[in-house]
Amino acid sequence: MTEIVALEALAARVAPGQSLAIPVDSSGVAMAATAALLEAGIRDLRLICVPISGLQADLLIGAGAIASLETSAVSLGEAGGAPRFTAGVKSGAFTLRDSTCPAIYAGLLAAQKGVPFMPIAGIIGSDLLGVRPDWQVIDSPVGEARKVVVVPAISPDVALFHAPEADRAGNVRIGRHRELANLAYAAKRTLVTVERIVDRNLLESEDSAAGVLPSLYVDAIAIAARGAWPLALWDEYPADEAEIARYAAMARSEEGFRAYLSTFLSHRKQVA
Amino acid sequence: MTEIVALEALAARVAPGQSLAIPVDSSGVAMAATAALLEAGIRDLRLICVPISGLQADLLIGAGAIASLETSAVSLGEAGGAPRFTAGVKSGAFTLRDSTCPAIYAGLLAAQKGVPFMPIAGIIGSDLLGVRPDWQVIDSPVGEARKVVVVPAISPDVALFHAPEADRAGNVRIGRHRELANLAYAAKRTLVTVERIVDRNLLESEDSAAGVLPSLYVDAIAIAARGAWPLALWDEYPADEAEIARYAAMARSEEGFRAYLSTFLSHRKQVA
Amino acid sequence: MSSERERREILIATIADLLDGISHVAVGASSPIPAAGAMLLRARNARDGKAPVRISILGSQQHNFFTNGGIELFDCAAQGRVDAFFLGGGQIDGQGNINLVGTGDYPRTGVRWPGSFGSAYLYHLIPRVILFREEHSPRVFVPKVDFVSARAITPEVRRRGGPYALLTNMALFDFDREAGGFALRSVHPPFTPADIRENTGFAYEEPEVVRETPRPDTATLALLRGRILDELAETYPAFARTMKQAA
Amino acid sequence: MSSERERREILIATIADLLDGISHVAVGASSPIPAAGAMLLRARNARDGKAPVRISILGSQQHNFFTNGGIELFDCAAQGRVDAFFLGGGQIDGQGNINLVGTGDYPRTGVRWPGSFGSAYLYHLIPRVILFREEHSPRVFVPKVDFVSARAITPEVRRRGGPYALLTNMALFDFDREAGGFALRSVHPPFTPADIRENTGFAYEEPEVVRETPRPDTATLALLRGRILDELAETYPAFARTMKQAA
Repeated sequence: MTEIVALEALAARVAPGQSLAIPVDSSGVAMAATAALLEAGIRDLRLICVPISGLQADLLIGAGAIASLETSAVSLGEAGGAPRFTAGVKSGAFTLRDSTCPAIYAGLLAAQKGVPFMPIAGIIGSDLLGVRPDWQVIDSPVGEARKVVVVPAISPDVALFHAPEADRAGNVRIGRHRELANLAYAAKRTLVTVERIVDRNLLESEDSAAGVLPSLYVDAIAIAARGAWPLALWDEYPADEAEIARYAAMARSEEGFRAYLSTFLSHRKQVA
Repeated sequence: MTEIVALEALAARVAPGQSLAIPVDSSGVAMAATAALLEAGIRDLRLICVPISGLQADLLIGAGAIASLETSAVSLGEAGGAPRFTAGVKSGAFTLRDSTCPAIYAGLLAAQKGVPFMPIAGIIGSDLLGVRPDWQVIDSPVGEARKVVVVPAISPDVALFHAPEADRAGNVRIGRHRELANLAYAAKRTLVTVERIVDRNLLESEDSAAGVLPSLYVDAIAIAARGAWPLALWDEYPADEAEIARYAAMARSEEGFRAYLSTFLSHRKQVA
Repeated sequence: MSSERERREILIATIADLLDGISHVAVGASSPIPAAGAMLLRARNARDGKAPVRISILGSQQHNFFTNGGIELFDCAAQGRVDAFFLGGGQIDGQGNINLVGTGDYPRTGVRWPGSFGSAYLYHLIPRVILFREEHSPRVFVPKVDFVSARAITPEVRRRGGPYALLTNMALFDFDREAGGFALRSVHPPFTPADIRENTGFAYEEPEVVRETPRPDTATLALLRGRILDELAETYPAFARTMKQAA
Repeated sequence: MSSERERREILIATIADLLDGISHVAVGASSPIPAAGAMLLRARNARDGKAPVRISILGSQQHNFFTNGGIELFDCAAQGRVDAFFLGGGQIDGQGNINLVGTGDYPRTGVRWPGSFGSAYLYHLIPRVILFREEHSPRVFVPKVDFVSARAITPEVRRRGGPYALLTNMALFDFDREAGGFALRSVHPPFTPADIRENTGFAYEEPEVVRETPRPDTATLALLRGRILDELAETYPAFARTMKQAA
C-alpha cells in the first residue's frame, strides 16, 4: 500500500545507478523532489525523459547526477536551448540515447503489457535507427509484407512526478494527463509529490475516478507545496517564466550554473 | 465533425458485411440501436465482441444477422449460457473466431497505433493458437531469447456503444470505461447512442475531460432513452434481471426466440 | 439448508487460507464464494494487524480500483501486480489444463460453453491461480480436456503464473508445478478419499493419511456470518441473502 | 515594425492557404505563426460556410481535444485523424530531410539542438507536413543534413505522410514526392529569385517566371487583425501583444 512520507524520505528511495523516468514539463514535474535528490548527492542516474524534458533534466545534468540520458529532446521551451544538456553532449559527460517521442511511449507500453518489445509506425529512414542499435526493423510476422520498427521495453526502476492532490489511500489525481499513468504502469516503483492530501476518496464518483491514478501503482507520496516550481502545474499555477529565463542565462557557464543551483537548493529548503 | 441524428439514421450507417465492434455488457451496450439494426434487416455482420458479449450478441445471432463472430466468450452471466450462440455454434451458423480477452484488446491497440500486429504475453500452450492461424508465435526480435505471441490488428468498420451523455460538439462521457475509447480509437467509424445531450462542454474542466471520449472519434450520435435496456448503464440504471431471465428461458427454442424478438422490437418502437 | 451453509463456509474459509500472504487478489464478476474468501482474509489480516489485502472484483463499483478500462486487469497481471485469481472450467484435467470452450471436436463442439475469457493469458501471469469448481464429477475432472483454453505448465516458456490449488465441493488439491499434477490435500466432511477417487476422472497423488478439511473456527465463523456477509451484500445481494436465510 | 507585421501576415495567410481543405491540424506548443494560420483558415471557412476546421495546439488547455495523455497525438496521426502538421529543423536539405539533433559527428555534435521530438514518426504519418523555418540561410538549407532526424521519402516503405511545402521568411517551395525535391513556388516581397538562390544551400526547381507571394487581401487582413489576434491571445499572449503593438 502507498506510504505517505516526508520529501527527504521520498528522495531517499531513489538510489544511485537506478533508471529514473520523469515527465514532460507541462505534465507535472517534481522539482522540489529533484532539489531533495540533488541535496542528497544523487549520482549515476539513468534518466529517461517521457518523452522530453527541460529544466529538470538540465539541473540533474549540470549537477553531475546523470550517467545516461534517454530522451527525444531537452529544451527550455520559450527560454531557449538547455545549456547544461548542450555542454554535456559536447563533453561526452553522459551516455546519450537519442529517441523520438512515440518510441519512448512505446517502450513504456511494452513494459506495461509485460512484453519484451513494441512495434511502432514510422521512423524508418531516420538516422536514429543507426544510433539506437537496440531498435530493430523487422518484417511484420502477420498480414501483408511490411517493414516495422520494434523498440525494446522500457521498465524504469523509479518514476517520479508531481500532481495536485492525492487521497489518504494513495490515489493520485492526474486529470487527463494519462502519460503519468503510463509512467507508473511501466515503472517498478512510483514516487509522487503532491500539493496536498485530501480527505475524500478520489475514486468515489465515476467522473473523479476517470482522472485518477490508483494507489495500486503508487509506492510513496510526499507533500511538496508548489512542488513543480518554477515549472507550471496544470490547474494550479503557471510557470515562473522569469525564473526559467534567469536559469537559462546563468546556466550558460559552469560557474553561473553552480551559483543558480546553490540558490535553488537553499530556496527549496526555505519553502520546506 | 460529429453529427447528431435519429436512431434509425444512426442504424442505417451500419451496412451488411461490415465488421461491427461492441463492448461488454457492463460498459454500455447500444440495445436500442441493436433493435433498430434488426428492424432494418441487417445481415452478414462480422461481429467483434470487446472482449465478450451477452444478450446483444445472442439477439444478433438468433436473428441471423451474423456472418462471423470474434469473441472471448458469449454468456448471459447470472442468467446462464447464451442459447442462440450455443445453438449457432453447433449448427455452424457463422464463422467462429474464438479469442481470449486481452488478445482482442491487443488487436484493437495495434489498430490504434497504426501497426500491423501487437505482441501479447501468455497464451502459449493454449489450443486457441491452433484455431487462430492468424496468430503467430515468434522469437522476440529484441532482448533475451523469448517466444512471444503476436496477434494482427483489429480495425472494425464500425464501433457501436451506449453512454450516459454527450455534449453538442459530440464529446461523449465514458467515465472510467476506457475500453469504449479503445474501441473508438481502433474503429474506422464510431456510432454512439446516449441517454441525453447536454448543453455544457464536457471537455471544460480537467476532471470532466478525463472521462470523455473526444468528438474527434465520434461520427454520429443518436438519443436513445434507456438505450441499454434490458442491460445496465453504469451510473444510470441497473440491469433488468427479470427480463434477461425471460430472454434466457424463451430463447432456448427457435420459436421462443422469434416470439421474444418480436416483442423486443415492438417494445423498442413504443419507447421511441 | 444448514449443511448447504456449512459447505459454503468451508469453501470460503479454505479460500481465505489459500490466499494467505497475498496483497492483491482479483475476483471474477459472478464469483461470490471466492470474493467472500478474499474478504475473509482481508478482515482477518486487519483484525490481526497483518498486511492489508486489496480485492478487485470485476464489474463491481465498490471494489474497482481500476481506471484504465477493461484491459487494466490484464496489464496489471503482466506487471506482476496481481497475486491471485480464480479460474474454473467446464473440464479440468490432471495436468491442470482447463477447457472453457466445449466438448468434442472444435468448432462444432457437442457441448459449447461461453468461451476462454482471459484464461489463456492470466494462467501464465498470475502466480497463485486457484482452480475453483464446485461440481466434483468425472465429467468435469477428466484425464485430458477436449480443448485447452489455458495450459497449466509450458516448459518451453518461462512464466510466473499457473495453478496453485484446486478446490471443489468435496476436496482440496495442491498443484505441483514440477510434477505437473495434483495431490489431494484434504477432503471436506462428510466425504471420504474413496468418494474423491470415484468422482475424479484424472489420476492424482494421494497421501497415505488424508486429512479432513478443517471447519472454520469460532472466530472465523463470527467474521464470516457478520462483517463478511455485510460486505458481500454490496456486490452479491442475492448470495448474501441466501447465506443469511440459511442461518 | 510595420514591415515585421507584414512579414508575419504574409506567413500566416500563406499557411492558411496551404492548409486549405484539411479538417484537423495539429500545431506544436511554441508555434504562434502556424497556429495563427490555422485559426485564419478556421475563421475563413466559418465565414464562407465551408467545412469546420479542428485545431489541436499541443500544451494548450483551450485547444486540447485529447484526453488520453501525451501519446494521443501520435496515435491519432497513425489512425489518419491528423491531416496537417508543422516541422522545422536546424538543417533541412534538398531531399526534404530534417535535422533536429546537431551538426558534425554524432553524438558529440558541434552544435547540439534539443532533439528529434516526434519528427521521425510524424513525418511518415501526417499527409500534409508543412516545413516552416523562418531563417532562410545556407546554414539552414543545406545540400545534405548531418543527421537525419526524419526522412522525407522512403521508397522501401509505404507511407501516407511527408513534406508538402517549405515556407520561410523569403519564399514558399512545393515539395514533389515523386521527384524527391523542392520547387520554388513564390517569393515574398521584397525578395527576388536571386536572393533565394543566394541563401539556399540546396538545389531546387525554379520556374521561368517566379510569382510573388500574394499579400493577404483586405477581408483576410480584417480577420487576421481582429478575431485571430483575440484567439491567439489565449494561447500566445506575448505574440498577440507584439502583433497588436505593430498595428
